Amino acid sequence: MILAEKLTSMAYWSHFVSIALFALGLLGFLTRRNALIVLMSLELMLNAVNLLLVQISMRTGTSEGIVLVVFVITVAAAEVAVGLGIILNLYRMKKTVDLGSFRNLSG
Amino acid sequence: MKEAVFTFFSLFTLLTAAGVILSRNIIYSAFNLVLCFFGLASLYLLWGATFLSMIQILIYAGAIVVLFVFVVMLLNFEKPTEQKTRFSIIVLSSAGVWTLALILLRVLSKSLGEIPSLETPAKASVRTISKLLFSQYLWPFEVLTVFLLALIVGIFVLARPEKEETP
Amino acid sequence: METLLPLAILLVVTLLLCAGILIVTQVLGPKNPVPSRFEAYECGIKPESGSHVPFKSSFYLIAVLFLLFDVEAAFFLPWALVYKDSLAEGPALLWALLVYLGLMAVGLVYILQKKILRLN
Amino acid sequence: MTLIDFIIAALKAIVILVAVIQVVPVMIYVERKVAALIQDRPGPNRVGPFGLLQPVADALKFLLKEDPIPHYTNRLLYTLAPFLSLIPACLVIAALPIADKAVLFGREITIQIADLDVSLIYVLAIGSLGVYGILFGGWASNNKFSLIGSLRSASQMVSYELPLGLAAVGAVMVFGTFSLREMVIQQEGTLLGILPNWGVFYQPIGFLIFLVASFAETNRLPFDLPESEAELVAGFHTEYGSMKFATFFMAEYMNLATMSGLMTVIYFGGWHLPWVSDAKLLEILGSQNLLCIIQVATYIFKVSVFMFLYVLIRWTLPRFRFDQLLTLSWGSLIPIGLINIVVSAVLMYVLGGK
Repeated sequence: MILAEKLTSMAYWSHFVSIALFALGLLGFLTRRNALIVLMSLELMLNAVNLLLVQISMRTGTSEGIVLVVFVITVAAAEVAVGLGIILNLYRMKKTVDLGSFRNLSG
Repeated sequence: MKEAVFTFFSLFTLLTAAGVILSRNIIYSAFNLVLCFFGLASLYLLWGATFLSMIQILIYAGAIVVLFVFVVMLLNFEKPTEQKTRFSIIVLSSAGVWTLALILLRVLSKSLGEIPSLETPAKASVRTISKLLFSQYLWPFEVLTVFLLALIVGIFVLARPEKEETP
Repeated sequence: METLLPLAILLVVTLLLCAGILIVTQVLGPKNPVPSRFEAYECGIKPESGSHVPFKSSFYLIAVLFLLFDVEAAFFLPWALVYKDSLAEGPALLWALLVYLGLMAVGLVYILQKKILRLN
Repeated sequence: MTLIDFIIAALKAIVILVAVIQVVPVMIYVERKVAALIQDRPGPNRVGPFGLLQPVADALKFLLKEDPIPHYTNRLLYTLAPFLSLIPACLVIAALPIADKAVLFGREITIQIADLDVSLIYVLAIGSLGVYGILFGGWASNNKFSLIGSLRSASQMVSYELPLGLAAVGAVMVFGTFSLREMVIQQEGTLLGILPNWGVFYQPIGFLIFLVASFAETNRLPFDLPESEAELVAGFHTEYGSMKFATFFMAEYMNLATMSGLMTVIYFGGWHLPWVSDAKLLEILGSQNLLCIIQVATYIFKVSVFMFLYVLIRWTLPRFRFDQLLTLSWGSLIPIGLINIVVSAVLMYVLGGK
């Protein structure tokens, strides 16, 4: 595809939105040190993938992608439930949710 | 018309997503997260995935973020306790992430550009999805329930309330 | 698109209504700042500390249980949609339901016997 | 979608929204009058004949009050919170099918803002967003009463969403559709020749669960823990005054109207008159628009019966304790909801479909 054609096609921009969302999530995951925001960034990344799946599924007229998204949503819910439980426990230990202060947990 | 609506909701989603990772105050991050999920649900609705759009609001915006807000309220940090990330880390990771994004965009638009998109996108009706979920994907689905059950038990071990806490 | 647009219009109308309420109160309401008017209300006593004190984590447990059961209940909905049609093809979906509900009931019984909902 | 469709959609949205907002003044009046009746006193009787202009006076009073933002609050969230509970309350009404259709300027106009194929889930989903107004309002107020009130209220709303969903599952099983419109259409005619063909006769237990859960969802007595004025001053809206306070109440009354509307649609035949089919009525009246007016009137009548029930119960029952409230939801309503689903499923299987 030539560039001009690309820039007017909605499919291209849909990919762009999904990937930009993923990149934002990854950026938050890498740079923020607040455990809660790191968890939120993970959610953003999962949602970026969902967005791409839905979009491809709708474009090709199949339903498998949507079923997959349903499973992803369940796993995301589980991840949040466990993740926040862990964060609550960490907060009880150190009275902070800054990830830098939990270095001594490794090894 | 469709393009305008699409542009609006995409921008909305991306801006609120940026708000999630940039906010200093956690409660604003949570608030932006709700708006972001709302924008995503609107995009799903725009493409005709009505069922998923509603599930997105019901579970993500209505339950998952409520949990986040609950935790923020329970912990109640007066001020952000987070230390600043080192500047070099921010520069390096942004460079890495945006390079990755560009590569992904190229790969995706090359491989997915080939997929012929339907003239009028088939409306994946709720009934089709439900039928698929409860015939072909029945067993994965039941396994998921076992998984959720294990989670319920696990959560109690994780978040056992302590006796000496203030009410 | 056809489903999104009416909803978007309604959202815009609602936002306009909200903006109207905000502006009208700002314009019509009198401005008479008395210092005590801006203090947190604690029955007339001066607040001792900020309101942001940690809470019991039982509230977190309720929210988590809600999340997990909400996910399970949300998947009941597509099941209920196809159940009536599937009756002609035998009881396959009925068995699916019973397995599913059995697992959910085990979880519920586990919660109830832990007596976690007694907040006091 | 042409411009004319766009205009029609916009007009429908505005007209229906404005009509539903009218519930608020009416309910203020009815609530005060009924309270007075039950407590054996005259009630509002100074403004206008029979005190009928009392809601106007109330509204003016709210508008003309000073609107201070207390110090140490989070200004942005404090201002936004009332609207966060009003917006979902306004959005939910989009899914309610008020009447079948009218014919105007040679066009068929359905009396429903958005005819979604998943309108039942839409109502549940958008309804669950109402919790944010309470959470953020309590958090931003920087007041201990508000914070405790909002946490309690949020736990309550969250706990009672599940029974609501389970009751809805029962209804979906019987009707085999998510669309509220389809549900209403299926409820036409009679059951066994004598009863109207209403959902309540297929799902009596489901209806009861729905009724109880809807009281809790709208924070009405006997479930008004968040505002229990004897314990928590005024719950999550302790720090709110002027129109911001009134906005919370608008949202509450609109939620009341939606819940009543939803029960009417799912369990009581929506716009259908009992025992009379639409086709027959159309034959007698001879005009689709007249039929539409009758349908709207029927719908409004059914909704107001429910609203009256809400008011009556508010002034007759005492309040629950918080742990009783949670046990009622998790220990009774949810198990009964699950059993209701199993029993309905088995019955449907034995009877071979409806």
